Amino acid sequence: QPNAEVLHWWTSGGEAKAAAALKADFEANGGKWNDMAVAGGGGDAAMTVLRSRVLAGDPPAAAQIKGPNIQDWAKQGALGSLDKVAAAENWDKVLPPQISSIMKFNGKYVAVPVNVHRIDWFWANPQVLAKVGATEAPKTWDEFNALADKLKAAGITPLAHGGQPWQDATIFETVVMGLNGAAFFKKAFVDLDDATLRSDGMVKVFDQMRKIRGYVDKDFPGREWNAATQMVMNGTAAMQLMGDWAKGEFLAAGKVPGKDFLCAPAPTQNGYLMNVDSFAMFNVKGDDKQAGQMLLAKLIVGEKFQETFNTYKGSIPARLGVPKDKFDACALKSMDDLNATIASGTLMPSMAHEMATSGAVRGAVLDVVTQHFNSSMTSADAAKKLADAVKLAK
Amino acid sequence: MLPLGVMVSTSLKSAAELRSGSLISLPRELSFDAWAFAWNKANVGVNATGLAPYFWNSVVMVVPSVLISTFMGALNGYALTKWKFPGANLLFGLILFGSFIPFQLVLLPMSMTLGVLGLAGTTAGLVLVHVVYGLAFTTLFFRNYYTSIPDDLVKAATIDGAGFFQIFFKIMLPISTPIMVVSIIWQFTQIWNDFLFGASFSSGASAPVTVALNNLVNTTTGVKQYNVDMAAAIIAALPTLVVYVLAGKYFVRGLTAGSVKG
Amino acid sequence: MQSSLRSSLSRIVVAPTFALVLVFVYGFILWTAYVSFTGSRMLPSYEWVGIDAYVRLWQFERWHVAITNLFVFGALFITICLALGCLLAVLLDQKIRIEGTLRTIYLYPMALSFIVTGTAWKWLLNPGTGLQAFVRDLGFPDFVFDWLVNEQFAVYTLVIAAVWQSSGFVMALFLAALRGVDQEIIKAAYLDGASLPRIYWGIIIPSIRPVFLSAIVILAHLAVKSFDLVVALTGGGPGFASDLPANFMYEMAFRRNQINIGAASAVMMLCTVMAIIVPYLYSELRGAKRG
Amino acid sequence: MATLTIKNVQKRYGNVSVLKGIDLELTDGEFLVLLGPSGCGKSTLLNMIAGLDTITDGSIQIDGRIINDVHPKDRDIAMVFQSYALYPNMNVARNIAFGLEMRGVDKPGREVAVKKVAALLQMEHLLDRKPAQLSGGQRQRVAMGRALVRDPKVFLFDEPLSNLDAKLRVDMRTEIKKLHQRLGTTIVYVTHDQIEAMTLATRIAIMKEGVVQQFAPPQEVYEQPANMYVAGFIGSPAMNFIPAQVVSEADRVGVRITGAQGSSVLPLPAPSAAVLNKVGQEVILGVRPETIARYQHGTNLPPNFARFSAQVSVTEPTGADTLTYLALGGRDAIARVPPKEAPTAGEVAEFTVDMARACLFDPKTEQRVG
Amino acid sequence: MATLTIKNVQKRYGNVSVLKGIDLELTDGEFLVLLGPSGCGKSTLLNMIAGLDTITDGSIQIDGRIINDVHPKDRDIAMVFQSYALYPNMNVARNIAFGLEMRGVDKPGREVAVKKVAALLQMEHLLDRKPAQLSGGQRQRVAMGRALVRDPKVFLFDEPLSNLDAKLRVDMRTEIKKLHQRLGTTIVYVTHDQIEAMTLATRIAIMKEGVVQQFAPPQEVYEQPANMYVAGFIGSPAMNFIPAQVVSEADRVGVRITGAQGSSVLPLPAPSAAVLNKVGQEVILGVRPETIARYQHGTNLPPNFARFSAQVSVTEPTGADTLTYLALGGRDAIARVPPKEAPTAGEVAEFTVDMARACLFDPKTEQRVG
Ligand SMILES: Nc1ncnc2c1ncn2[C@@H]1O[C@H](COP(=O)(O)OP(=O)(O)OP(=O)(O)O)[C@@H](O)[C@H]1O
Ligand SMILES: Nc1ncnc2c1ncn2[C@@H]1O[C@H](COP(=O)(O)OP(=O)(O)OP(=O)(O)O)[C@@H](O)[C@H]1O
Ligand SMILES: [Mg+2]
Ligand SMILES: [Mg+2]
Repeated sequence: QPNAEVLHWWTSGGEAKAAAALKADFEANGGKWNDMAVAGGGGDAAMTVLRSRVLAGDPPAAAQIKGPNIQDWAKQGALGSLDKVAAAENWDKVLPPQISSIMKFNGKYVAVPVNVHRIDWFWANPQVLAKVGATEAPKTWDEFNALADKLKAAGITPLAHGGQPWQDATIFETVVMGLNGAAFFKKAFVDLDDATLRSDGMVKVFDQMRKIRGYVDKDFPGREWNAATQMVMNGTAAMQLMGDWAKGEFLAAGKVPGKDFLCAPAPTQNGYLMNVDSFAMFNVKGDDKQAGQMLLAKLIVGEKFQETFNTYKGSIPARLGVPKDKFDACALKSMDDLNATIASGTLMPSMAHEMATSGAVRGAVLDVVTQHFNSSMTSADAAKKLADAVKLAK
Repeated sequence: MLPLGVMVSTSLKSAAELRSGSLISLPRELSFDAWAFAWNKANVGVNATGLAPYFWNSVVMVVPSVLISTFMGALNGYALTKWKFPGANLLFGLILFGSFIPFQLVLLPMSMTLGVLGLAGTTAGLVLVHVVYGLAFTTLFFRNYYTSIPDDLVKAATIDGAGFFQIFFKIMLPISTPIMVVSIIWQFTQIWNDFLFGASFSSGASAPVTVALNNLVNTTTGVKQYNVDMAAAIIAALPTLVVYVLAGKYFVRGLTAGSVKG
Repeated sequence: MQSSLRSSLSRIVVAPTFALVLVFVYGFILWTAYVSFTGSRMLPSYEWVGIDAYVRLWQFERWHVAITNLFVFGALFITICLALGCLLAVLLDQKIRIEGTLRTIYLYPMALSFIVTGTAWKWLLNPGTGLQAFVRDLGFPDFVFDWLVNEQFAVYTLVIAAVWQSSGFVMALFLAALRGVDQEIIKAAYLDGASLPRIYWGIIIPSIRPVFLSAIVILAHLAVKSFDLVVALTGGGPGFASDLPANFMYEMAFRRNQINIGAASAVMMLCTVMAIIVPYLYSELRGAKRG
Repeated sequence: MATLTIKNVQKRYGNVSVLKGIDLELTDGEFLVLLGPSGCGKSTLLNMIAGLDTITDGSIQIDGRIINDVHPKDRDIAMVFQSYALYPNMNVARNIAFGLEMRGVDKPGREVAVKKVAALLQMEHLLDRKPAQLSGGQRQRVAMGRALVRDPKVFLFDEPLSNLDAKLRVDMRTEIKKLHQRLGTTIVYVTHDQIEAMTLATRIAIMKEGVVQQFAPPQEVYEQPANMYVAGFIGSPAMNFIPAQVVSEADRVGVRITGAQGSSVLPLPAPSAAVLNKVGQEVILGVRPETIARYQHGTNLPPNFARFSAQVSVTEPTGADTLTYLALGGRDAIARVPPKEAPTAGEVAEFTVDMARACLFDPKTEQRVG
Repeated sequence: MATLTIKNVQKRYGNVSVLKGIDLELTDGEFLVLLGPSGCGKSTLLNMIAGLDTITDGSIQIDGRIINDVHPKDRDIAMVFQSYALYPNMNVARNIAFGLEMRGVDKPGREVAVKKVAALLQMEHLLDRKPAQLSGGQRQRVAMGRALVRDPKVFLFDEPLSNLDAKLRVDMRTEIKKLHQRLGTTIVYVTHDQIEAMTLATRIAIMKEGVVQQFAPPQEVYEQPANMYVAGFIGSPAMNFIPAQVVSEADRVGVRITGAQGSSVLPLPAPSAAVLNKVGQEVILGVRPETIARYQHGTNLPPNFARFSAQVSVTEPTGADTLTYLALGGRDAIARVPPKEAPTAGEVAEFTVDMARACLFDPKTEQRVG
């Protein structure tokens, strides 16, 4: 009997329901699912556990790993190849190349994508916007600034924000895209080009960050993202910049998209910041386990799972050709933009969510961003520090 | 008291009230749904089992760990104070310093060691880990308690023909209850509440309750149910509270009264 | 007592502990020290690269912040906990009827994992939702309590929460020791004209001195290892103003795949602890040899 | 300096009644010695005077003021504990000085006082030691020093010299006596040493099972014990008790004792009315060992001396005297005779007894007659 | 039953030398009493015999076997601790039975033994109490019971009766003596009570500052003390020491003492050669208080009695005797006289002294002469 131990951090709420769907599917196909859930710190705890399991010589069959980490694990020789399934299922066709390249090591599939989260979303409360006469979310950062000033004057917190490094970084990378475009973003955070990191463009980004700092209320440090979402919901703040998972919070509160809340892409010069969850398959011994891995991989990329899972989770499918009728307006918009940016080459991996760079560099960037945001550091200093930190972490 | 109050009151609110009201106000109407939900319905990973099964995992792991480490600590404390050998203090210092090792540091080498021992992912392995890192503390507690017990007692028992272990069991242990309580409270709390080791060295269904609790409470991109979180947390903490209440009774006075004059 | 058989039995009894400690503490420390001199990143590797990791470590501003915080946090936390724990124990020692209840109340914070109390604390300390808002609602609009979100003071909120959690246990520790003190001695002190506070201060507390060793070691250990607390309460923030070395180390070793730097920071941490604790232990243990 | 009045004081532990109504009244500057068998409640009584134990019933007054509810530290009492109760964390000097420190005496003042007391107790060389490094007797001296260094209203001593050697004990006894004479402090003193009791006390209270048997000056207790218990308790070796009958022969009244050697009548000089009332009845004759002497042939006996002969069973030399066990009135009696007069075991010898110092007791009530 | 040999045993704590080379040899069934001032090392010596303390130097043998490294529990020794060291968690019965339990005696056997010992110690009613609920004397009896219940090779008693009243103490003393006679166990016994020492010991060892001063049977220690220290230590009140000069007058040898009343010569009956050697030199005359008596006018003095007159400063009645302080040879001397012979304070009275029982000491070495 194919069996698989699956390490993941989808432990509660919609995520857990989504994961349960996969399990149900897996078991319907004769597999035995051995759940190994470790939540915490956006997967940090799970990664820690994964490391000890690998060192103990007892890795799980599949583990939720994403971005460059897949390459790192593969380099250690810890991952097994999925090429057989990939060929049978024609993955090269159904997966966008920007995504499939992340899943491959030396041209071989070692991991499978589950979903695509869009990071650069504005979530807004239309009633609040209406108070200052706005009807939709701003399209450029200048517009944003103008709107925010108006809101502020009206005594409304323009931006709901949680002061955690990853949230700071989410805003930061969105601003980078918005002010400097995808090419700059790629040079800075994928290629880690020192000159770009030090450039005036980066200084401008920090200037904008300083402005944004003025648009958040002063109790923001340490706040969870969903507490910030609440602020938008009950009207104490106008907008929030957050990934598409924020939608779940609105829906859970019975809010209706379009009426009670708006979703709009943040100003990113028609870019798209993505966060792709994926499962990597580890080298395991035993036919049953290997069979389990293959089955799991096949199911994950399968249309059915991609559809159910992503409706639960609020994200969009990572593969193409999934029927769209079950998805809501926000998700549909996201899908369209995804396709558009794939074509235009402005689809970018999220830096804040560790899709663009290794953990070390990401951490270094976060350090600087969050330090700048929480202090009175000048933008020039920040850019210089950023470049230095990245160099140190490389 | 305040944080507990907040937790209890939150756990008794309904989800709707939570979203609307202030976080630290009292609930308008009591609802125990969250408790029941946390106990056996909530999603912990992909399975909607609630905390219940993990609860027992924890019990199975905690009880032997606490007993073994307390017992060994008492024995060490006794040996290090009443049967001093050259270097006993140095040895104690070495054991003691071990308590400062950061657990994060331990993680990787420990995984390798457990892998070598074949204990990876077993409850026995977890017990071993907890015993090892509890010993410094239990030894510390007992050693410092035993230094204040008159040596004459041990001498008298020796003359009476009691051996090393007989003195320990018949004389020393019966007069150590307060410190035993302290040691048990400490070890129980530490082990019951441990997350890092529990997550790293257990596998899937044998995970302790803290891992489950963490899974239930911690969500990155999911919706928060604070009432359930709080209820779950309180449930997870109940055994510890029970231990406090039960063990606390043994904080008695005058255990050595009347034994010697001086 | 001299008998060779006896003291060897004593040694045998301690031996398992010693062996465990040797392997699982000192062995691991050596391993870590070695790893800190390698280029390990995601998984430990064993090629030697020298002190590179240390050089990098000290270039991290965050590390400097963490170390400074450790001293501030540790000193405050240990002092306050000792004082408070001691005080509570002395109060509880006065044969009061509701002792059992109070003891449990003082102890309970220890029972709750910070995974969750952290949330409650956050609400309480957050100016927007917690105490500040509450007191302002009561009619003191100028009340300010915003340490949690204040870069300068965030580390003190850690102290508050940590004291809240640990002082109960310190109390239990002291209480156990107080219960061992001979009542006759207290009687003698009464007759010497000492007031109750003087008796505690002058006689009882000095005579339970070994407990201070226990308490200080426990507290120092908690201070050095405070990790959950930071994660739950401030997440190291605002920025990384309230970071502690344990968090730094975890961050490096497990989030940023720089195990060598993590190991180096662990080694530095141990050295710091050693520099403070070893002289203390030395004086305590040497002094305790007689009487 | 204070008067101390103890009125109907009782103490029960659970349902064990330890003190059953103690009444004692000490005038200013008195030196009361409590005597009594182990466990009769002496320490308990001291504890209650000091305020260290609750009083089940009754009242204690110092200087006329009821102090039942006064806190020990406000009673101005110094005490030597039977179990010493030294402060283990302090060295000898601080143990002694602590009471002064608490009373706000400054450092030089304390040092002078400690030096003086240490000299008195012959322990100057021990001032830096911790109690754990002292011998039993040295600990006891520290306990003593802790009390002596102060100048309280009342001193309470609970067997303060029991672990000291004879020589030191004599020295200390003298010092305590001097102290008492100099300061006139009221003292309550528990001891098992009769010499201590006799030489120190202004009055002795003899207790038995929580009841005071006699409360009187030492000589009175010794010579006119209230009952057989007191008579037997005081004096070592104890008073000999011999069953006898009061007889009236011619104009003389005497007691007849009957033993293996036949019966003989010992005359009673100056019998009291109470004794005369007993004529013909059984009594117990009490004779102290030192009132029995070897009869020196040819000596003229004063009228109050009676002569008898008895068989000696055992002799026990103790250095100064030889204890001689002899059969008297069917009982084993002990005589304390100088070694040179000592008979040998088995010998039948002639003895004299000083009847002026003999006592008569009622065999039923055990109270002294007359 | 065992022989006990202590050879050059030394003990140091750090650089404090507590025992400075003790040599004692006990034959089978001996009863050794250790006497000495507080802190002289008696308890330390017992601890070392029991194996509870390390021996810095020297060796201890039981039955000829060196036991320095034998574990205490294998030495088959029972001990009464000066500090009692009762097990606080056990009641009296278990405290007493514990040694038997450890030696594998079954329950009924233990119960019988405990009952017997409890009866002996008069504490049957206390068997269920914990040590904390006992009086000082009762605790001491439990400590005693714990030793007596066993049947070891050697008994070690560290002041086992110091907290008991005189009566109980006499009883216990007798019981210990009987026990010794019945079992013949070798016993080492520490006491401060001279009567105990004199009546119990087969030999006494007098210690001072970690050195044995004299090791001899009791009468010898009392009558022929090895030096002034021993002479002064044994006997209560202590021996009187009077500076004197050995003189030879006509055919008689005597000592001249000089005091306020002028000088007088006291004859020495049967002087030894050593004494004769001292003629003309200074010596110290040692006279025990009980050898001084009031001179009875008209009595014929035996030749070994010397007569002198002296002024009485203080008298102290102790019941059986009256201590009389008189000026003798410029010193205060004490005489122990029967109360009826007692002079009054201030009176100049005539006394006799039994010179056959007097001792002479060298004033330099303090050793006895002859
Ligand atoms: N731990 C120690 N360190 C230093 N000196 C000590 C220690 N223990 C005992 N002594 C000293 O050793 C000496 C002998 O002590 P020991 O208890 O044998 O006396 P002792 O003869 O039994 O006296 P006592 O009659 O008072 O009981 C004492 O002077 C004591 O102060
Ligand atoms: N906590 C207690 N519970 C029950 N009985 C007790 C308690 N404490 C003391 N006693 C009893 O009270 C009685 C009196 O004790 P106390 O200590 O006053 O005797 P004591 O006269 O001082 O005797 P000793 O001369 O032996 O010291 C004893 O019989 C003792 O057993
Ligand atoms: Mg007493
Ligand atoms: Mg002693």
